Amino acid sequence: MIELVDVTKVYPNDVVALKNVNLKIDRGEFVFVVGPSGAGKSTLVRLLYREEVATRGQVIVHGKNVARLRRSSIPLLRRTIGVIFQDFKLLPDRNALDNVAFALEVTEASRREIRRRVPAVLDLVGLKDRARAFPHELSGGEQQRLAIARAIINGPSILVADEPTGNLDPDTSWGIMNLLQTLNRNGATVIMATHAKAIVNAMKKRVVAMDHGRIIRDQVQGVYAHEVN
Amino acid sequence: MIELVDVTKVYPNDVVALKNVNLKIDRGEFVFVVGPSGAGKSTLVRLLYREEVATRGQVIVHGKNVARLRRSSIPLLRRTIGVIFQDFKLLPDRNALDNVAFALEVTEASRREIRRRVPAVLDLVGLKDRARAFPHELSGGEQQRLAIARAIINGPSILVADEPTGNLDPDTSWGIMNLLQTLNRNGATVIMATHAKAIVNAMKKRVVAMDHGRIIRDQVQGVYAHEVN
Amino acid sequence: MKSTSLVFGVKQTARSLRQNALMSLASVLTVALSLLVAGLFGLITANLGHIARLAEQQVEVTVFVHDTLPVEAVRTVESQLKALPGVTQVTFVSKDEALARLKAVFANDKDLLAEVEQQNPLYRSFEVRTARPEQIKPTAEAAGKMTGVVKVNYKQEVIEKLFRVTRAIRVSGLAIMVALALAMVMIISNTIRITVFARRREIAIMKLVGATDGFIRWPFVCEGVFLGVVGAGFTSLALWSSYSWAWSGVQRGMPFIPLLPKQPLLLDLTVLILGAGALIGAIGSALSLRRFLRV
Amino acid sequence: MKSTSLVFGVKQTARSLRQNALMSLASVLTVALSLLVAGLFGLITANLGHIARLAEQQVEVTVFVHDTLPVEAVRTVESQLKALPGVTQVTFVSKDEALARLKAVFANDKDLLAEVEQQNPLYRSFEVRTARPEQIKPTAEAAGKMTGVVKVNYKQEVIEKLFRVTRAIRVSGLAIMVALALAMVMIISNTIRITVFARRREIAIMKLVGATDGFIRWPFVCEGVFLGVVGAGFTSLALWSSYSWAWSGVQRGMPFIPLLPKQPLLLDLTVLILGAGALIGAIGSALSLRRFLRV
Ligand SMILES: Nc1ncnc2c1ncn2[C@@H]1O[C@H](COP(=O)(O)OP(=O)(O)OP(=O)(O)O)[C@@H](O)[C@H]1O
Ligand SMILES: Nc1ncnc2c1ncn2[C@@H]1O[C@H](COP(=O)(O)OP(=O)(O)OP(=O)(O)O)[C@@H](O)[C@H]1O
Ligand SMILES: [Mg+2]
Ligand SMILES: [Mg+2]
Repeated sequence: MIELVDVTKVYPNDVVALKNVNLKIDRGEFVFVVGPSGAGKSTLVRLLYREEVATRGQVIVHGKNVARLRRSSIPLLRRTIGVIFQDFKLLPDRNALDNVAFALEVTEASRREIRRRVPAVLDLVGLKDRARAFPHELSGGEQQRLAIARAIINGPSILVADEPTGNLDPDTSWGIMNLLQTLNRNGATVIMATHAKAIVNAMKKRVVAMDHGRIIRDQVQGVYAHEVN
Repeated sequence: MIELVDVTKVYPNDVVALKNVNLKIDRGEFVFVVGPSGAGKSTLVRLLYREEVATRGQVIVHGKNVARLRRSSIPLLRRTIGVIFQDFKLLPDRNALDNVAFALEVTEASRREIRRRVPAVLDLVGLKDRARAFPHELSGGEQQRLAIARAIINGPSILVADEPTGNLDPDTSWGIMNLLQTLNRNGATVIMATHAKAIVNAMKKRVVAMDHGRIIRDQVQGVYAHEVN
Repeated sequence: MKSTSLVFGVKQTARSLRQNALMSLASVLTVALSLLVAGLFGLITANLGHIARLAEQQVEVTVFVHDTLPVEAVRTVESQLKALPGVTQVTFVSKDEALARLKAVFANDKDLLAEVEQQNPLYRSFEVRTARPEQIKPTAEAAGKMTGVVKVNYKQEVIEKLFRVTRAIRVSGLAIMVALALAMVMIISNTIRITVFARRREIAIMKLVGATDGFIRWPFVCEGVFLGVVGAGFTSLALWSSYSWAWSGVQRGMPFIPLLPKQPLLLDLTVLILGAGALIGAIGSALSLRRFLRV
Repeated sequence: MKSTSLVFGVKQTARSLRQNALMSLASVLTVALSLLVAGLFGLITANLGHIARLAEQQVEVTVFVHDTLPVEAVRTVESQLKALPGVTQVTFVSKDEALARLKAVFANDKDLLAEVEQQNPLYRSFEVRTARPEQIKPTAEAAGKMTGVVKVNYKQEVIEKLFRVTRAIRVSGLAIMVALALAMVMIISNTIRITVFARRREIAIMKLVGATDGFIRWPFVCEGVFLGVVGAGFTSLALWSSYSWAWSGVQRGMPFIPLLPKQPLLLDLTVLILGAGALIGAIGSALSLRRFLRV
C-alpha cells in the first residue's frame, strides 16, 4: 500500500531531512512514527500526500509513484489520505462546520450527504457546541479536534496524523486514540507521528523510530523508546 | 504580583470562558494551570498580558489593573511578560534569528546587546543551526522552541507558557522544563498551561486545575489529576 | 462541474466577500475608479473625434460661375459637380444671397457695404462638400476645369491646419485612451493579485485537502467577476449622470459645441465597461491564482 | 526614537519589500500608473489653460478714427487709449496697412479689391488689447466716447463664445484634474490598505510581543513613502519623456499650437508628483494601520 524506497529529502536550504529511508506499510496497519524534534517525521508523512516531493528515491502509494502523478491526479490522491496537520491548517475564514464540510465539498459530495455527515463527525470529536465558531475563536485543543474531524470526514483509506494530541489533555487524547483505532479496525491504514510516550507505550502497535533523518528502529508492538534509565 | 478578582470573561459570541475566577500568584511562584481542552486556560493567561480584557472583575499585574492601563502603557506591560503562545505566533517573514531579535528590538535594546544575546538564547533552546531558517522551514518542535526563545530573551519577570511542550519529544520537553525552572529560580514568576501529565506530576509545583471556566482545585505541590483509577 | 461545486462556488464567493469585506470594498472602489477614469476619457475622446469630424465636414470648396453663364449651363455645372467622386452636398448661392452673407460679415462696416450694394459685384457660386477632407483638393481641381467656372476657392492653409489638428486630436486621444485603458487594466489586475496574494495560505490549504485547481479557481473567478461588475456598475452610474449633466450644461451654455447625443453612446459605453469589468475580474483572478495553485 | 529603532525601521522596510516583492511591485506599479494618469492630465490641463489664455489675449478692440482727424489728435487718442485701465497694447494701423490686410483676406476676390483700391475707403485705426478679457467691453465703451473716434469694433459674439469655451475648458479641466487626483489618491491608499490588511496578523503579533504603535508604524510609513516615491519616480520619467516627445512633435508638425515650454513645467510637476507620492504613501500607511493597531 505504502512503500518508500531509498528516499532522501533535501530541502532547498540544504537541510537533509531524510536520508535513504526504506519503509513498507501494509494496508490496515497502525504505525507510530517517533523521534526527537526535527528528526524528519513530518517530512516523511508529507511525502505521502505529496506536499513535498522526494529528492531521491521512490514514494509509492496505492501502487503508484507519487512523484510521477499527473498534476490533475494529485487531488485524487489527497482525497484518499486524511491528514491531521501538525499546525492544523484550518481555513481562517470558515467556521468549524464549513471547515469540515470543505473536505467533503471538494469531493463533490451531495449536499444531503454533507448535511448528514458533518455534524456527526463534529459530535464525534466533541465540537458539536462549537460548530459555528471560527478557528480563532477555538481553544488550541478544539482546533486540533477540528483538524481531526476534517481528516476523517471522507472515510480515507490512509489516515496521516502528525502529532494529533499535542494540544489535548490525556482524557481527550485517549478519546481521539480510540477513534483512530476504530477507524483502523474498519480498514484504514493509520500513520501517526507523535511524542506522546504514554500513548505509544500503551497501544502496543508498530513503532518506527527516527533520528536525524534515518529510521533507527522499526518494531512490531513497540514502545516509545528503549529506556536507559 | 498577579491577582484575579472575581473575573468573568464572556467572548463576543456569548461563550463564557471564565466564571468568577479568583487567583493570586506571588512573585517567583511556579504555577501549572491544567484542565481539559476548552476549560479556559488560555483565556486566563491572555488576560494577564491584556490580549483579552475581562468582562467583569479585575486583573491586577504589577499592582495595576490592566484593564485601566493607558493605551501607551500596554506595550510596557507586555515587555515584562514573556509569552509562549499556544500557536507560537511567529512572524512568517523573519528568520529564527530575527524573530527572537524582534522582541529585543521593541525594547530599543542596543545592537550590540542584540547581537550578543540572540544567538545565546537560540543555543539554549537548541536552534543554533537553524538560525537562518524561516518559521515555515522549521519542524513543529523547532517552531515551539523558537517561540520559547523569543519569550525568554527579554529576561521577563513573568513568564507565561501556554502548552510549551505540546510538540516536543520527552527529552526536549525536559530540557525546556529545566530552562523554565532555572528562570524561575532566578526570580521569574512562571505560569504554565499544560496537558503534560508526566511533567506536572514530576515537578511537584503549585497546580491550578480548571474546568468549564472555573478553578476547581488549587494545590501546592500538586499533581495533574486525582486519578480515579 | 457538478451542481454541488456550483452552489459551493457561489456560497464561497459570498463568504469570501463578507469575510474580506474591507478588501472587497477597496477592490470594488479601485475597479470603479479605474473604469471611471477610462470611461470618462472614452467619452471625451469620442466627443473630440465627433467635433473634429464635424469641423472637417464644414470645410468646403466654393465654385464661382461667370455672371454671363446661362441658367442651363449653371445647371450643368451643378450636375457635373454632383457627379464628382466623394461629393456629398452641392448648394447653390445666388448673387443676392452672397450679398446678404457679406452684409452679415461686415455688419459694422456700413461704408463699405453701401458701396458694394449699389452694384453687386459678387458671383453666383456653388458650395461643395465632400465626404472626406482629402477629397477637397481633387474636387477643387476638377471644378476648376469646368466650363463657365470663374474660380475655385478653398482655404488650403486653414484646411491643412484643421486636418493636422483634428488628426492630432484623434491620434493622441486614441493613444491616451489606449494607454489609460491599459493602465487601468493593470491597476485592477494588480489589486486582484494583491488580494489573491493575501490569501495564498488558504489556497495552499485547500489544495492539501484535495481540492482541484478548478474547484479553487471557480469561486475566485466568481469573486473577480462580481467585483468587476459591481465596480463597473458604479462607474456606469457615475458616467451616465455626469455625461447627462455635462451634456445639458453644454446644450444650454454653449450650443455651438456639437456633443454626441447621449444615446446610444452611453448605452454602448455601459455595455463595454460592464464587459471590461467582468472580463478583467475573471481573467485577473484566474491568472493571479496560477502561481499559488502549484502546491 | 532611538537609533536602534531607526536602523530597525530601515532594515524592516527593506525586509518587508523583499519578502513581499510581488505585493511591493504591484503597489509600485499602481502608484506609478495612478500618478501617471493624474500627471498626464495635469499637463494637458495646463496646456489647454495656456492656449485658452493666449486665445483670450488675441481678442482686441478696433478703434477707428475719422479721416479728417489731424495727426496730433490721433496721437492724443492713442495716449488716451493707453491710459485706459487694463490696456496692454495699442497698435496703430494706417490706411495703407488696412488695405493691405483687406487684400490678404479677399485675395481671391480680385474684382472687389480693384474697386476698393481706387479710393481707399478704410479708416485709420488702433488695435487695442487688454490684460483680461472682461476689460474688453469697458475699454470699447470708453474709446467710443473719445473725440475723433468714428466707431469701435469688437466681435462681441465671438468673444463671448470664446470666453464661454475657454471658461468651460478651464473649469472642466480643473474639475477633471481634481477628480482624477482624488481618484488616484484613493486607488493608491486602497492598494496600501490591502497590503496592510494582508499583514494584519503580523501586526497583531508585533503588538503582543510588546511593540508600541509608533514602532510598528514607522517601518510601514517608510515602506509607504518608498513605494510612493519609487512609483512617482517612474511616473516622472514617463511624463518627462512623453511631454518632450509630444512637444517636439507639435513644434515640428503644428507650430501654430502654442504649448507651454518644457521648463519649468516639468520640473514643477516632478516635484509635485514626488511629493504627492511620498505623502500619500506615508499618510495612507499610517491611516490604514490604525484599525489593526488596536490589539
Ligand atoms: N520547508 C522546509 N524547508 C527547509 N527545512 C525544513 C523544512 N521543513 C522542515 N525542515 C527541516 O527538516 C528537518 C526535519 O523536519 P521535520 O518537520 O520533518 O521534523 P519532525 O520530525 O516533524 O520534528 P517535530 O517533532 O519537531 O515536528 C528539520 O531540521 C527542519 O528544520
Ligand atoms: N476568541 C474567542 N472567541 C470566542 N470564543 C473563544 C475565543 N477563544 C476561546 N474561546 C472559547 O472559550 C473557551 C475557552 O477557551 P480557551 O482557549 O481558554 O481553552 P483552553 O483551556 O486553553 O483549551 P485548550 O487546552 O484546548 O487550549 C473555549 O470553549 C473556546 O472555544
Ligand atoms: Mg513535525
Ligand atoms: Mg489553550
